[in-house]
Amino acid sequence: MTVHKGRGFACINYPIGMNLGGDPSQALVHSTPDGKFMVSLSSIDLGQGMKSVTRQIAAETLGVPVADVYVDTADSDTGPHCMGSFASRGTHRVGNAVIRAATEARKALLEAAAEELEVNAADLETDGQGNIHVKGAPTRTITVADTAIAAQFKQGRTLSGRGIFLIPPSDVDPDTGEMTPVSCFAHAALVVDLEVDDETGEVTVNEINSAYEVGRALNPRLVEQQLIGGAWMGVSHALYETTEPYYPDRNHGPEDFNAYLMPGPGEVVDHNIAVLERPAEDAPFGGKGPGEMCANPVLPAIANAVYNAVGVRCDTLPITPERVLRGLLANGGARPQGVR
Amino acid sequence: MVTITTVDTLQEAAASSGQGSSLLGGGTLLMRGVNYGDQDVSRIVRLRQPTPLAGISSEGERIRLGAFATMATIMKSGDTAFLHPVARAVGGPAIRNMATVGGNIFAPHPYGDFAVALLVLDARLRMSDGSEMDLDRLLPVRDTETRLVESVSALRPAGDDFRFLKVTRVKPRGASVLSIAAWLPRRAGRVSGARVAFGAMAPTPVRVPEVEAALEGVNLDQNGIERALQSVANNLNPPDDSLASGWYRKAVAPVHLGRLLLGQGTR
Amino acid sequence: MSSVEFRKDLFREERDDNLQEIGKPTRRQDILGHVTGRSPYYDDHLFDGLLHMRCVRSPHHHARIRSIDTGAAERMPGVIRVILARDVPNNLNTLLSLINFGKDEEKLIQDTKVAYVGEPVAAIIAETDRQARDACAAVKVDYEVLPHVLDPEEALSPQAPVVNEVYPNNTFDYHDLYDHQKLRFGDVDKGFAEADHIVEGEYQMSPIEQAPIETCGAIAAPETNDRYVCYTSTQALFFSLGTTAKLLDMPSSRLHFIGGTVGGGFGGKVDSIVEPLSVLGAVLAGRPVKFMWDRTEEMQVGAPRGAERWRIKDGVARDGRILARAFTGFFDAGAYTRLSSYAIIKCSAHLPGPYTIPNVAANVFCVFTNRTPATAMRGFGITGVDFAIECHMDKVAEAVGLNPIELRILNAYRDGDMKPHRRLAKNTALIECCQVAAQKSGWSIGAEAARQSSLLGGGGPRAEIPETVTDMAGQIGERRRSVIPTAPGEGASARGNVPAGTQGIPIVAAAPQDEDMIMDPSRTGYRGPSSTPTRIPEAAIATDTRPQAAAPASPPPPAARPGPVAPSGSSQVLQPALQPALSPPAPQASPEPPATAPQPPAPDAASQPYKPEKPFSRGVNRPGVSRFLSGSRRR
Amino acid sequence: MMAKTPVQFSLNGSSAAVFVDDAQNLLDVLRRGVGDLTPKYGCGQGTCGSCTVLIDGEPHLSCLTLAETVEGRSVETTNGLAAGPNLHALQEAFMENFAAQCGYCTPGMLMAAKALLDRTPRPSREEVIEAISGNICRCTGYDPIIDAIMAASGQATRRTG
Repeated sequence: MTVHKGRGFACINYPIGMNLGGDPSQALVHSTPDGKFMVSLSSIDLGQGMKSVTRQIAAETLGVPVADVYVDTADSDTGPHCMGSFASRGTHRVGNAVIRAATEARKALLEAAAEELEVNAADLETDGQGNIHVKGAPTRTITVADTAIAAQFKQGRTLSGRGIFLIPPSDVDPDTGEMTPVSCFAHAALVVDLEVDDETGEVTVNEINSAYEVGRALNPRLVEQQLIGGAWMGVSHALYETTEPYYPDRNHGPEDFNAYLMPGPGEVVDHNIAVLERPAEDAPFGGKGPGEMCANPVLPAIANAVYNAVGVRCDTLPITPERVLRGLLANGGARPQGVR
Repeated sequence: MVTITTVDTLQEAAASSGQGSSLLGGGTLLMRGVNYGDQDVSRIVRLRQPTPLAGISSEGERIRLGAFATMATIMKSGDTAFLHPVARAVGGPAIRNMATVGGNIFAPHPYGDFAVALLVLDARLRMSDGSEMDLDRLLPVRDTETRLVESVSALRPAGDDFRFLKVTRVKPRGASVLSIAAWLPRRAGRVSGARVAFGAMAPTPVRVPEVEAALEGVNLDQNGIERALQSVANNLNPPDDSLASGWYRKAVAPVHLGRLLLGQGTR
Repeated sequence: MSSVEFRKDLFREERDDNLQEIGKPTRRQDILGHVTGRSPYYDDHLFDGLLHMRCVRSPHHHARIRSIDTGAAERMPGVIRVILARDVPNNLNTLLSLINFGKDEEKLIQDTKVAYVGEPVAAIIAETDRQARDACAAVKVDYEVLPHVLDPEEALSPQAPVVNEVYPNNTFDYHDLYDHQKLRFGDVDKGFAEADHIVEGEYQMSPIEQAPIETCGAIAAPETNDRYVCYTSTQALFFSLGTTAKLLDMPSSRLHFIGGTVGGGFGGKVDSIVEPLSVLGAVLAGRPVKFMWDRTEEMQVGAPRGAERWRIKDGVARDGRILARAFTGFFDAGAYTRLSSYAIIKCSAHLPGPYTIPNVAANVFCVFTNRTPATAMRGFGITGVDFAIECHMDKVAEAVGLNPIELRILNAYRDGDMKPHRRLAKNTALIECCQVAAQKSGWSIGAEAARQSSLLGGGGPRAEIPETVTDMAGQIGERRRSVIPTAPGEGASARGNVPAGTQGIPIVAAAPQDEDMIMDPSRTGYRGPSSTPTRIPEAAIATDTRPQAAAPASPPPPAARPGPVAPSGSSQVLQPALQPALSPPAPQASPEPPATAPQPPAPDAASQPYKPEKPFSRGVNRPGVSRFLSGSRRR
Repeated sequence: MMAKTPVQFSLNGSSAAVFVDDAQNLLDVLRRGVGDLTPKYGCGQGTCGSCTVLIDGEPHLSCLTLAETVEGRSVETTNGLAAGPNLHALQEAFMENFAAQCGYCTPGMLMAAKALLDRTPRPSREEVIEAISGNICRCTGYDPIIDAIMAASGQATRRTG
C-alpha cells in the first residue's frame, strides 16, 4: 500500500442575493411600552442565524443593547413580506430592510427624547447601553425606557419603523447576456491537503487552510459556524454525495443516510480559517452573507489535490474511490505531481 | 394495517408465524419497514420477555449467543472479547443497543456484518424446533426459512487466529462497502483449515472455499497469500449499490483481504 | 479541529471596527430553544384529530396514465379522502410564475402523464400515517410506459422523447428566442487564434440532496375565521403562500402561514409542494392535515441540486494570461423547471469566474429529462461551474507551467474591471484571499504575486467593453429539426456584432422611501473604498525564492501587459513593484488615483460609476410583474 | 376499530400512561401521545439519530422502538435534561460552543452525549466521536458538537481564535 500526499488550491467569488434583483424584503420594528424593541419579519431561520443577525443589526441601528431587541419571524399575518431565505440574500436584503426600519424607529426615539430633554434631536446620541445623551453633555440624559414611556403615554408618539429593501429587476439581453446580476460578491481561497491510497482509491482529507472574505463578520461566531459547516459540506460534495451514484442511470439511488453518504464525525478535517472583511457599500454594515459560498472552493481544491497526489484528473463529482481507482488503473499507477 | 401478537415462547412465535408475520427482534429493520408501510408485514410477533434468549454463555471451546443478544450486550461481555470489534462495527451506539444477533443473520445486503464473522467461527444455529443447523446452510435459504433461530454457537478463536475488517466510506460508522472475516489457525506458522467470509460481496454473507483452499499450508506473508488474493475476484460477483459498484468491490476485496491477512489494518 | 483568525489588518481603511453590537460574538437568539428541544419547528404544533397525507407515486420514468382506480383505497380503514388531479382547482404552475419567469407547466397531482419516478398521481388522507400508506398501496394505476430520456445531451437530439409538453424541445425557452442562455463578450475565436495554448476540459456534477435533518413538510388546519393556517418548513414563506393561493385558486387573505424555525433547508424547502397539498387536504377534509415527506421521499422525490455538465475551452498566452474562454453548460432540470432556468441566468452572469478575461462566450442549456426535477441548493447555479472553472484553472497552470496560485492572481479580477455581463467589478478581494490562503498553508508564491492587490491594476483599458461577436444559433425549436452544435459560435450561420462600449444602465437598489429610513453614514461602519492597497505583510507570505527564469511566472500589472486587452498608456496603472513591500498602507506618491486617507462615502462619479446615489428610475419593460413584487396583477 | 394497547412507563422520572395504536413507534407516542416534542423525526429508518432517547439509561432510536416494549421501563428525553431552571452541563456547553445551527439534530445529539457522560464522565475525543456516530448533523461539520461535549465533561477544547 502506498499513500500519496497531495495539495490543491481553488479560489472563488460568490454573488450575494437573488440574481437579477426583484427580491424585496421588508421589516417592521416597534417599541414595547418600556422601550424594548421587537422586529417583525417573514424571513426564515434555517439554522444560518437569521434571527440572531437581524437582531444584532436592529440593536446596532437603534443604538440599544442587543438584549433589548427580539426578532419575531415568520407569521404571514404579522410579518411583512420577505422573498425567503435562499441565494445568500438574508443578511444582505433583510439586513438592509431592518436597518431602514430601525433607522426610522430610532428617529422617532430621538425625537421623543428630544422633547423630554428640550433639545434638538440632531444633538442626541445613544450610548448603546440603553441611554440617550446630549452630545458633549453626558449628564443631560434620559433612558430609552423613560423615552418610550413618555412617547407612548405622554406624547402620543409611536416608536416604530418600516423598512423595505429592493433592487429592482434587471433584464437580460438574449444575445449578449448583459444584465445587472447582483450588487456585491464574497470571496474565498483555500488549500486542501489530503492523502490518496493508490490501491483502493480512497481519499482522506487532512487539512484545509482557507481565507474567506465576507464583507464584515456581523457576528464572528455565526460566520465561523457557516465557514466550518460549509467547508464540511464541500468535502462531502466533493467525495461522497449524490442521489444518483450512476448518473445519468437512475439506479441505486440512496433512500436513507446509510446509503446517502456524508463524512461522519470521525472525519472532521482540521480547518484553519482566516476571515477577511472588505465591506460592501450597499450591504448592512458591509456584511455580505457567507452562507452559500463557503462550500464551493472545497470541491475543486480537492480534485486538484487528488491530481497532485496521484496524477488522476477527477472531473466528475463525487470523487469516489472507484473513480480514483479507475484513473489510477488507466494511468498504470500513481503519478505523483510533486510536492507543493 | 399491522397487528401485534405477543407470545411467551419462541416456539409459540414460530407456530404463529406465517405469511405476513415477522418476529420482532431489535426492530432495527422490521420497524423501519413498518414505518414505511411495508405491505409484506401485516403482523408483528413479539416475545413478551426476550431476556432469556438474550444471554451469552461459555460452552467449552465454543460460545453461545442467544438470538436476542444485542451488539451492546456482546460488547459488554468478557467472554466475547474477540467479537467486540465486530459488534462495534454494527451501527452507532443506539443501533447496537437494539440490533440482535438473530436479526443480523437475516439482515439484507449490505447489512449483516456480524453474520460474516459468525460464518468463519463455524456458527451452528439452534432453531426453534430444537434442531441444529449450520449458518452457512441457512444463509442461502434464509428468506424462505420458517423456523426461528434461538441461539448461535460459535468457536472461540485463539490468539490472532480470528480477524475481522469492515470497509466503510463513512467514519467511524457506516454501511459496508465490504466486510471480511478470517479464521486462520496455524501449525508451525502455516495456515491450516482457514475460513474466509465476505460481507456485501454477494446477496448474503458468504464463505469462499477457493480462497480458503489457496491459504492452506501457506505462510501469512506477501508470497504466501498471493494465490488466495488472486482467487477472490474469480469467485465473487458482488452487487452494485449506492455505496459502491460491484466492479469496485471486486477490485478492492483482494487489497483489503491482503491487508487483513498481513495484519496491516485498514485506513 | 479548527481555528479562526480575523484579519482585521486587511482593508482596515474601509471599515470602522468600533460598532456596539455588530462584530460581537453574541449567542444565537434561538440557542436556548435548540438545546432544550423546544424550538418550535412546524411539526411541533399539535392538533386534535390530525390527519395524515401520503402520495401515490409513479414507478416509471415516463408513462401515460390510462386510468386510476381508487375504489379499494377509498374503502380502506381510516381513509378520509382520496385526492386526484381534478380536485386541484388550478392544477398547473411553475414556481417562478410569482416573479413572472417561465410558463406554467407542472401539475400538483398528475392525471395524464408522469415524467419522472416519484411524480404524484394521487394523495390520500387517512387517520394515521400507516393507513394512508396502506391505502396508497391499494391504488391501481394503469400506465402505458413511454420511452424516456435521462441524459441531457441525448434529450437535445431530434429523436428524443418529449419530456414536458409545455417545452416540446426539451429545453427551457430563453427570452422567447433561444433554447439556451447566451453570454457574449468580445470574440473568443479571435482569442483562441492569438493563444499559445488551447486547454479544454469537461466536467460533470451528479445530483446532490440538500438533506436537511428535518424533512419537508407542512400542517394545515381550518381556522375559526374561515381561513386556513399552515405551519410549514418552507424557506420562503410568501412563495409558499402565493403558490398555494394560485394552485388552490384561493384569495391569499384566507391563508395564514407560519414558519421561520426550520430544521435545515439548504435550498430544498423552496419548492412549495407540501404546503398547497396540505392546505388542499384541510379544505377537502375539514380537519387538520399533515403532509410530511419521509426520508426516502426527501432523497428521491424532493428536488435535488441538479446535475450539471460543463465544457470549457481556454485560449491561453504563454505567460499564463487567459485570452479567451468559452463555456458550454447543461443543467439537467429533470422533468420540470422549478428553479433551474433561473439558476442558469445567475450562472451566466457569474462566468468566467472571478477572472478578467477579454473574450468570453457561453451557451448554457436548461434541459428537461425524465428524472426528479432539480431545484435550489446552497451555492445554487454557481457550485457546479465553480468546480469546473477551478479544476480547469489547474489544467491551464499545468499547460503554461505556472504555480496555480500565481496563475489565479495573474488573471484575477480587480476593482474597476469590466465583467462579461457588462458591469464593472468593485469591492473585489480575490487576490488577497489567494495571498492569505497561500500564507496560511505555507505554499510559496512569487514575490510579485505576493505584491498584487485587488485595488490596483484594474480599470483603465480593463474597464472597456470590447466589440462583441454575436450569433443567432439555437433558436427555439431549431434543434428539434436537426442536430446543431451546442458550443458557442460553432455552426452559427447568422453572425452579428455589438459595437465596443455598448452597455445599458446598471440597476441599483431602490432608495429608501422616506428620508427617516436613511441611516447616518457615520454609523454604517463603512468608509468607502480605499485607494491604497491592503497589504498582506510580505514577510508572512512564503515567497518562492527559486530563480524565476525566462517563463514570466510573476504577473505584470495587468493593464501594462501587451495584448489585445491592454493598450498601453493607461493613467490608471500604478507601479506596484515600486512600492515598499513592507510599508503600511498609507498615502503613496502615485499619480492616480489620488491616494487618500480613509474617506467618507462620497466617491467621485468617475471612480464609482454605479454608486446608488439616486433612486432607480428606469421602467421595468416586462409586463405584468407579480403582485408580490409591485402590486400589479400577475400575467 | 383499531386495537389500543395501554402502556405505562417512566418519562423523565414521572409516570406516563398512554394508549398506543398497533405498531405505533415510541417516537410517535412520545410526541403525539404524551406531548413530549423534544425527540425529532428525521427519517423513521434509524439512520439519523434525531429521535434518540435513553431507555433504562441506554440510547435507543425511538422511531424503531415498538411503543409497547417500553412498558414498565424508564425513558429519558431532552425534556428531562435540565433540573428545573438549571440547564444540564451539556446544554450549557452546546450554547457556549455554538454547537447548533438549525437545532434539529440537537436533542438527539444531547441524549447520545448524555448516555456517554453518564457512563464515562471524562471521555476521550475518540469516545465522543463514537458516541455520536449514529447521529447526523447537516449544519455544523460536527467539530463544534465534539468540542461542546468535551467541554461539558470539563475538558478544555482545543479551539483557537
